[in-house]
Amino acid sequence: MSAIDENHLHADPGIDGHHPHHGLSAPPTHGSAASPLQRERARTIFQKGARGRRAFVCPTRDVPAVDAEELLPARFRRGAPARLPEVSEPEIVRHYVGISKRNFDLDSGFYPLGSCTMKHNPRLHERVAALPGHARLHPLQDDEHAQGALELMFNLQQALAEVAGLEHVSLQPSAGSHGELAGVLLTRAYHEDRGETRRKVLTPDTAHGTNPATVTMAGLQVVKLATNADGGIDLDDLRAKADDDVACLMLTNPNTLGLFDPNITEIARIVHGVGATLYYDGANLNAVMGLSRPGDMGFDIVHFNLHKSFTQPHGGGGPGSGPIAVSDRVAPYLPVPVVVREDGSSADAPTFALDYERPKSIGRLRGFHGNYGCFVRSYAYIRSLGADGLKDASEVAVLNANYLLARLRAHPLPGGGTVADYLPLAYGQLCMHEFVLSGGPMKRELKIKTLDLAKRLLDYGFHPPTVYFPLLVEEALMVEPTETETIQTLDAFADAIAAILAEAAEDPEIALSAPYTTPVRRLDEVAAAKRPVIRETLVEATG
Amino acid sequence: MSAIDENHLHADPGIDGHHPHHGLSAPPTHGSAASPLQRERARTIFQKGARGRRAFVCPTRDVPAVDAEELLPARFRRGAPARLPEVSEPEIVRHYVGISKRNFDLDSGFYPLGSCTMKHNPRLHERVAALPGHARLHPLQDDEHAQGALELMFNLQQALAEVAGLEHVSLQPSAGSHGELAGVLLTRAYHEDRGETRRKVLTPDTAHGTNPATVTMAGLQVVKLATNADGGIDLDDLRAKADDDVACLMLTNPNTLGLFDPNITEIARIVHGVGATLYYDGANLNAVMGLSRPGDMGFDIVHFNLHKSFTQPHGGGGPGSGPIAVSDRVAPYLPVPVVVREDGSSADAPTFALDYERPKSIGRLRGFHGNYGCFVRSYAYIRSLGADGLKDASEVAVLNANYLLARLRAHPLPGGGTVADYLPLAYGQLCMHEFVLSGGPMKRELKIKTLDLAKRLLDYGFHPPTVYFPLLVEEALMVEPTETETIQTLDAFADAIAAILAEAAEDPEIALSAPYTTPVRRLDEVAAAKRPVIRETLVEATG
Amino acid sequence: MLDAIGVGSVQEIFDRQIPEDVRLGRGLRLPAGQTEQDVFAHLSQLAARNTSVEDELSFLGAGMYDHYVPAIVDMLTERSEFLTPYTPYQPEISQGGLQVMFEYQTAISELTGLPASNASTYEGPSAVGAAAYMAKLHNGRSRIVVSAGLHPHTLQTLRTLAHGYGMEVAEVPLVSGSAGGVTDLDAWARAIDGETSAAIFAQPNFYGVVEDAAALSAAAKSPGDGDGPVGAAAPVVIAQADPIALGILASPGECGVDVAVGEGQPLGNRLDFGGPSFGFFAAREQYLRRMPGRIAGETVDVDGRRGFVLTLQTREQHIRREKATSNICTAQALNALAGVVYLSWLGREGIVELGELLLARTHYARERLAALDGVHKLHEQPVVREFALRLDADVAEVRRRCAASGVNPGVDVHALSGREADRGVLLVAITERRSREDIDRLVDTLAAAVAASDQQPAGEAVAA
Amino acid sequence: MLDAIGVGSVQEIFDRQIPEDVRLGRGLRLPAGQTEQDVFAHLSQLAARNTSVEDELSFLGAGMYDHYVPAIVDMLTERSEFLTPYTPYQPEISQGGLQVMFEYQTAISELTGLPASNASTYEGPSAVGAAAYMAKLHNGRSRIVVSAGLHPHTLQTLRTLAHGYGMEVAEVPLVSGSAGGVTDLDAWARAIDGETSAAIFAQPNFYGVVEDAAALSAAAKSPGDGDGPVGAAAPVVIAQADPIALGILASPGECGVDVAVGEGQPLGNRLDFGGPSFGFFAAREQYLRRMPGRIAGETVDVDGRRGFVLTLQTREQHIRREKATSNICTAQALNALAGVVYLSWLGREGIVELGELLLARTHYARERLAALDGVHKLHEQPVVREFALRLDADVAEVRRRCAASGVNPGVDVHALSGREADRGVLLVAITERRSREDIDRLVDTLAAAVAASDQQPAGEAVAA
Ligand SMILES: Cc1ncc(COP(=O)(O)O)c(C=O)c1O
Ligand SMILES: Cc1ncc(COP(=O)(O)O)c(C=O)c1O
Repeated sequence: MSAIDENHLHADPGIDGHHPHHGLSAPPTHGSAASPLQRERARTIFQKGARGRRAFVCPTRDVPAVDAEELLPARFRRGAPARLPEVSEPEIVRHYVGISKRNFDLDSGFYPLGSCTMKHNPRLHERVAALPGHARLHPLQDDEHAQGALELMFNLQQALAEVAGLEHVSLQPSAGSHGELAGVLLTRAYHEDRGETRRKVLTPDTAHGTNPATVTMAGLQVVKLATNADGGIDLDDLRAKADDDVACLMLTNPNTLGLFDPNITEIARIVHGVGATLYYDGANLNAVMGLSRPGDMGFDIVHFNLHKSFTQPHGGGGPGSGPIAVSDRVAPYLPVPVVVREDGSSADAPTFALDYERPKSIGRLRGFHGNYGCFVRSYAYIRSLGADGLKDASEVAVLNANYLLARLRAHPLPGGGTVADYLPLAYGQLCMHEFVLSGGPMKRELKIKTLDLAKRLLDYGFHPPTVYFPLLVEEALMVEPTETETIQTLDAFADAIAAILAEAAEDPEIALSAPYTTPVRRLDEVAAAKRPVIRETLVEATG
Repeated sequence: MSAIDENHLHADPGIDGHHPHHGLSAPPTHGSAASPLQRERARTIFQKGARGRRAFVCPTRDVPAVDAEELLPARFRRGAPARLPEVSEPEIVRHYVGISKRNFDLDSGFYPLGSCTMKHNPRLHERVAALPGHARLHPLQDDEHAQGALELMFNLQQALAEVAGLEHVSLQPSAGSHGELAGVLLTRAYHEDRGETRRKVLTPDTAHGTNPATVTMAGLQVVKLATNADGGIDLDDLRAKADDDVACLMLTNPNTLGLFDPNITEIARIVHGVGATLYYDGANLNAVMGLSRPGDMGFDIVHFNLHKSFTQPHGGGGPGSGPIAVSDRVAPYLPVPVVVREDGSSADAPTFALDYERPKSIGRLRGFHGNYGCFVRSYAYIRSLGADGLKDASEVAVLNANYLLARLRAHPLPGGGTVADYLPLAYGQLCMHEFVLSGGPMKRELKIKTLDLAKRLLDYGFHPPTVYFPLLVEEALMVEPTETETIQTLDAFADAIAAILAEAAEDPEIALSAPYTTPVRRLDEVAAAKRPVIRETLVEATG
Repeated sequence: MLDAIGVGSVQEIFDRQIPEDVRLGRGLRLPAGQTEQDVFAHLSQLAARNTSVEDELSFLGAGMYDHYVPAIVDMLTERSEFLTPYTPYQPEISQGGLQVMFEYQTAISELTGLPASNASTYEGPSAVGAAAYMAKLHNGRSRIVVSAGLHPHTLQTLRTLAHGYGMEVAEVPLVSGSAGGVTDLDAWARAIDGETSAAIFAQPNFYGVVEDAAALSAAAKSPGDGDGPVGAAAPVVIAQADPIALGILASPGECGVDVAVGEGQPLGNRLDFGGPSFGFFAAREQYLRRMPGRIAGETVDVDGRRGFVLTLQTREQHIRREKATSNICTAQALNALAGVVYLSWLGREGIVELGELLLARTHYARERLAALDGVHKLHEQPVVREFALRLDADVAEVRRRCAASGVNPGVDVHALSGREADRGVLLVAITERRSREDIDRLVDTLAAAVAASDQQPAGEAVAA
Repeated sequence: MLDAIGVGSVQEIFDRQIPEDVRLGRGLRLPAGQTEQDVFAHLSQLAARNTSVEDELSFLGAGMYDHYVPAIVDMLTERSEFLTPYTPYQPEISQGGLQVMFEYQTAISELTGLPASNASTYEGPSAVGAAAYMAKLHNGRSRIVVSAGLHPHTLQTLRTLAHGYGMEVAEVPLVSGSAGGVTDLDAWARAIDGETSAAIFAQPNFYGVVEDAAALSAAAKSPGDGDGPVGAAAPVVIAQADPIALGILASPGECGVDVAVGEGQPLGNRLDFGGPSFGFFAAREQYLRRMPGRIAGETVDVDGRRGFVLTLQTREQHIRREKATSNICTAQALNALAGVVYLSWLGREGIVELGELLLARTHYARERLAALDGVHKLHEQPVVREFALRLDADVAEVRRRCAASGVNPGVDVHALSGREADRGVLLVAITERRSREDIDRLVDTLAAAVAASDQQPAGEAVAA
């Protein structure tokens, strides 16, 4: 018995999946509700194939035979092989093509997932990222043989610096939250270098979960800031809490309510007044590119989510990339390496190098130089759009959000009233690139919750908005359409929301039991967490 | 009014598609039978977008302005622009990704379409075909700068010659039927060069439709040959019809019944005896690669379907490629160009050239040198499998077909009997790479036709076999599993056939009204042909 | 598995079916199988020995053009759902492919100004052959009159096929001299008689020159100086057109053409050393039931849903066999998909803008090149994106010199056509990928190459 | 649209929300937008200025390896359905992604011999950091003992992060001399005390050498010579493992390791100049509720269908905020997909065969190279697919000479680690892409380069 067999994590709960001969039960005739995808039972790749089957053909051993023990003594060798799948190439292809069809994706429909900026991913980016000169470049290739990559990274650093209004960039962090970690560590380094040990980081109660989580990981303490009636930072609360034990204020602007904080200059003044740094969570940068710059607002540190504002495809949950830009005073602490234009290289034919000589640097946050494959895509994006295009993108993102908000607000319902009566805007009148509705009235009057609305939207063919975030809005529904959607799509989405509310007025059960048409219906998450089954049970095939 | 508006071909029959606001009607709740794909109304790309929308950004005009009339006088210019779609890139992507989901494909399931050899398409082939050195090579590049391509073509010619057992190859024909046309024209040229004008071409009644159609296009007359009780050529009929007005006998071997003609040597003797040529329709070559060669059987001309035996993906109906191999006596007439190894080039570093100097050639059959992109894929396939692999492929193809045949034969049905009672093998006992069942007994006893069986198979998630071909078998069902399917898949397919027969025994209506779960159900083909609507009606959008 | 079949070995299955004397008693003489990485390496090495349009500044055209293929074309054609099915014989599970055909037919119909498009034929020249065959089916006559402005491959293909069809081909010359380059209208009218089945010209023609399509159609259909045909006796007028040029040129439909065919490669297809691409084929309504190839048509399903099917199949070989209107079966569906995706990408305004850009850049290139010493315009007529020059030097030598500088200045027309009159002629193609800067580089390179070659008597080869 | 919103212009929407003093009153100082073809050309030019593993014979490794990535990986990761969705927050429409995670977790669990795998972390070194943080959450202690055999990037990353975590890092040296190269077991046992939160080593270590993982685990968990910990007081034993080597090496689970993490790039991921790839993270069951990152779990839907969800989310930042076990949110799902597709492609037998091939070729290369004049094995211990040599010449110079012959002989260890002891050390990686022929070419090239460099005093640069 191997180590794996001694635990409970992979006991099959007896649901299904025990090697049915094939995936389909008898298909429906008239009047059955199960769609073809619903009839297919989920079977993992480990439940397919047969002993000895394979796709890989190993190159022949072209070197002289050597005694196995000399190559690798038996005590270092595995007892039994890893029980990987045993499948042919056609089986792999069919398996993954098949399960891919059980995903909804951005290329198939509207994906207004608030805070995630699900904008179209141009396929040009995949094409250029796949060029062997980028995709098959080893990270330890000498600088002189990687000049194209270094130039690309340098140019991207410059472009991000310009968009942020902060001059110094590190491309290293792997995602937004990794950028946050870098940012808080930079803040610590900054204060420590000045002989100060500040312990507190202010985060508004609208903050994304990664902000407080990051603060803890970086060894500091979270102090929450209240939100005022307009959805911005409560200045009094800020003044009360801003003391010289505060290392940093982390802010998203526009914030997670989709609102630009009009007091940003005053906020910066207060924070800088106590000697703390101001951190910009760049997840919402898509609202202000070329229109307003964090650096100009007084921020010291900014992270970008290249997978949001700069259209890296989201990959089902990554990869992403979270570069940071910082002000002069924080620059000395930036992680290594940074790409620099080499001194003495000519303006016409500049050369670039990875610079590790930064004595005050906080060090590395990961291996190598960051997610270069993402840099290629986002750089292609920036070159495609250019200065004006980036500004246009933000303008249309904001226009689309406000249009959708207005359409929903005005959308009449058959029983009288409009969508806004059940799903009012939580704060403010206009919004930036996204807005947050409250499902409170809907819950009280129509007896369906935001979750039910979201599940019913699945039947209408839409990815639901973000739900239950930010936390301070009751039954929150956070809608971010992005600039790459058409007015037809926005209208159709508004119609769907209105239709669901109308259905609920008739019969709340419709939404409460939704969805109906998805490959699986509502899943038992409680059972999943209670007795976790997080890997497949492997039954040794006989023979 | 443009020329287009004056006809009836694009009058919308008023079915649907008139710009519904969005594709979905209210989705089902419990108990509705429509799957998500069924609820989507088909809307063409011309019904999407909006005036002025676009994906393409035109490069800026970087040359001096010139008077439009000087560039192109008005009388040569279009009256009105072609009303192409006006859509953004995200709309194009969503549109085509969306409709792609309305296709069944080989990567999604079993596709035993007889005569079509739907074997797995390795993705390596797409990778190598996309290499810029292949994909972006201009066909008029000088030979010396296209040595890689010419070597590849030369090697492919050699490999095909070896598989066929005939030494001379032209890669030019674009598909099987194009190869047939080349073959019949070669036959004509051969006879004409000897001063003979023979008018008749013998084709068995099992022949694929392209054979007789080709004969007519090539200016000759079809004379049908009868099939004997064993499914082979009726030798008496052949002897009776073989006279000196016969130019050629076109044969598929194994034939479209999946049977290898045991009299092939005698057939060749008779045909050659009257001075005619013997043509091999290579669509069924997948049965005999490395096992038996057309050249050795006495054939003079062979066409290959690279998209069948050599796994070019079928693309929804092409591209294909139909090279031909011929014997010495036919070689002088081969189409130009042919790739040759240059005289005097060294064995170590041979050089290759396109040879046009073939005075007796029938000429060209198309532009340039054939479907090179297909050559790359099939060459990669041949190199991957090698001599043994090709033979293995044929062996397993034949094994799989016989196994499936046996499984079906023995598969018991709930009401007694086996599948074979309703779907007997039309001819013979064993088969080669495919077999033909007759649905006659099924039709008489269970009241469902082969068409109904096929439609019900769709609900079971399988692509049906070829139906109603070959014509001489009543209610024919022609099954070709190929070598790339697993035994699990074959078993599941046999189970599905048995299940459908069992269903029909209970209630024939189930199959008669099938399918139920497909994006659309049975379509009105008669109406489509009666009043053809073969293009979208374009309603000028206002504004 | 063997047990189920009732045989002792796989060999037995073959032994029982294939007579021993036609069994191959040895292994195939082919290299042994290779691993995926080795095949990839081998094919990469072969690719590296080709000079693609990425490896030099190329002005090659003459039928296939280096237009930019947008990334979405690859993405969509590589989707399993489009890449791996076959012809949509089962329409219920093939609506994707059928709708693509229907959309493609609409786009081609719009481009050509003709109502009836099929879903694709093999490629350009064979599409011309297919059109001639349709003419024969239509009017039963056997004379094909062709303009000498057709691509040499088209002329050669047509001759090969016409022999099979039992038709003969009569060639009408172009007007000669620099003011010429278009089909000789008088000769054209004279050549067309009551026995003429089809009259075929190219637009723009092989030398890049814009033909007066309306005049050629009219002349073919109305009494000429000689014994030209009238009305029902008129031949089928066929134009082989460049689909990119059709974005700005009067459409064949507008010009009175009956059938428009052409090479689809410029529409989003790779160069692929000449194939696969697709041939488009569009005609007036009266030819519909004699057209070759697949045609998708609109209909409804039993529940009233809009859907598409292969229609008018009684034309086709699998139904009509020796009476079919064509033998075509597997065509070029995936390439046609690339075509309609590309046309959607260009869009209604984009195709015009692209055409205008090509006009302007081509004009610029032609004027600048023709201003060089020893370089002359072959003709003065308007061109769209390709033009012919006559060099005072040996074209092969000039091209070699240019190649040494990384420039491929275009096609050596004589080498392609074999016609004496084409000696010294260079055909230069301009796409949107060739910027003014690129053109200027061509000008400089060609100037130097011609000057260097002038030193030597034309026609004498230079050791490479 | 503006009417619906009730504003006169888009500008007004911004004017009403963004105070004037923080509006950017000018355009961004960035290049103007470009067409698709121009961006493609620009990015192609940049790519052309990189020397990829296709452009030279490369023996670079040290954390990322040029294994062959089968074509199906690209095909599947490029499918819209996998490429473009985000984290599966709505499981009903994300079963594809969730099942991939579940399968991936199973494969990693098999490879590591540990039951609980998450669905991916960023990459190798940060995964080690994440494991150390988990150890801190687990036992509340703050001392991390590390083997000097960890990759320098891992050591550097760990130091950066440990500062944030409030932990300190103590390094245990490797045994020195050619018979060494493995973690000094005595020093390791001595370094680990009751305050030790985590004990971390690499398998194989940075120099390619196979560590005695079982001994290191045992030593960490049982009383050593000094004041080693026992039982509950034992630290969390963490191994940073190479996933390809795990195909043949005793699994961390078998060896008593608690947490196995590592760089996933060798499993079907591109080199991509260092990222994105993925970090794997697997642990014993008792750590499950303190693990970082997404975890997919199996469950049923309301109709009883098998399905998958993100589970144990109460660990995560979006639920637990400052009390979360990690701040990770967006991870590396697509890269993990590539990983599990690759592992399925290799398969149960294939991964062993591959490992054996690497063992054999690496042994061959090491012996042949070490037989050269001026080239020595750094250690004698077994290695799997990478090994270190000491050169009697300047490594930088030798590498330059080799590069001139199109060979990249491996990593200059001193340049990477900055450690004095690494001067003169070359780290050579062998993958299945490097045939015997390739290795022989390396041998010849390195021999010549070392010989040429011997002539000159080591350390003196050669003009390129
Ligand atoms: C507001 C906000 N901040 C931070 C993050 C974390 O970014 P990442 O997921 O790239 O780590 C997100 C991502 O969802 C976000 O929406
Ligand atoms: C027996 C047979 N012959 C000829 C052909 C024609 O080949 P193609 O479709 O490539 O023109 C086919 C293709 O279906 C066939 O099955």
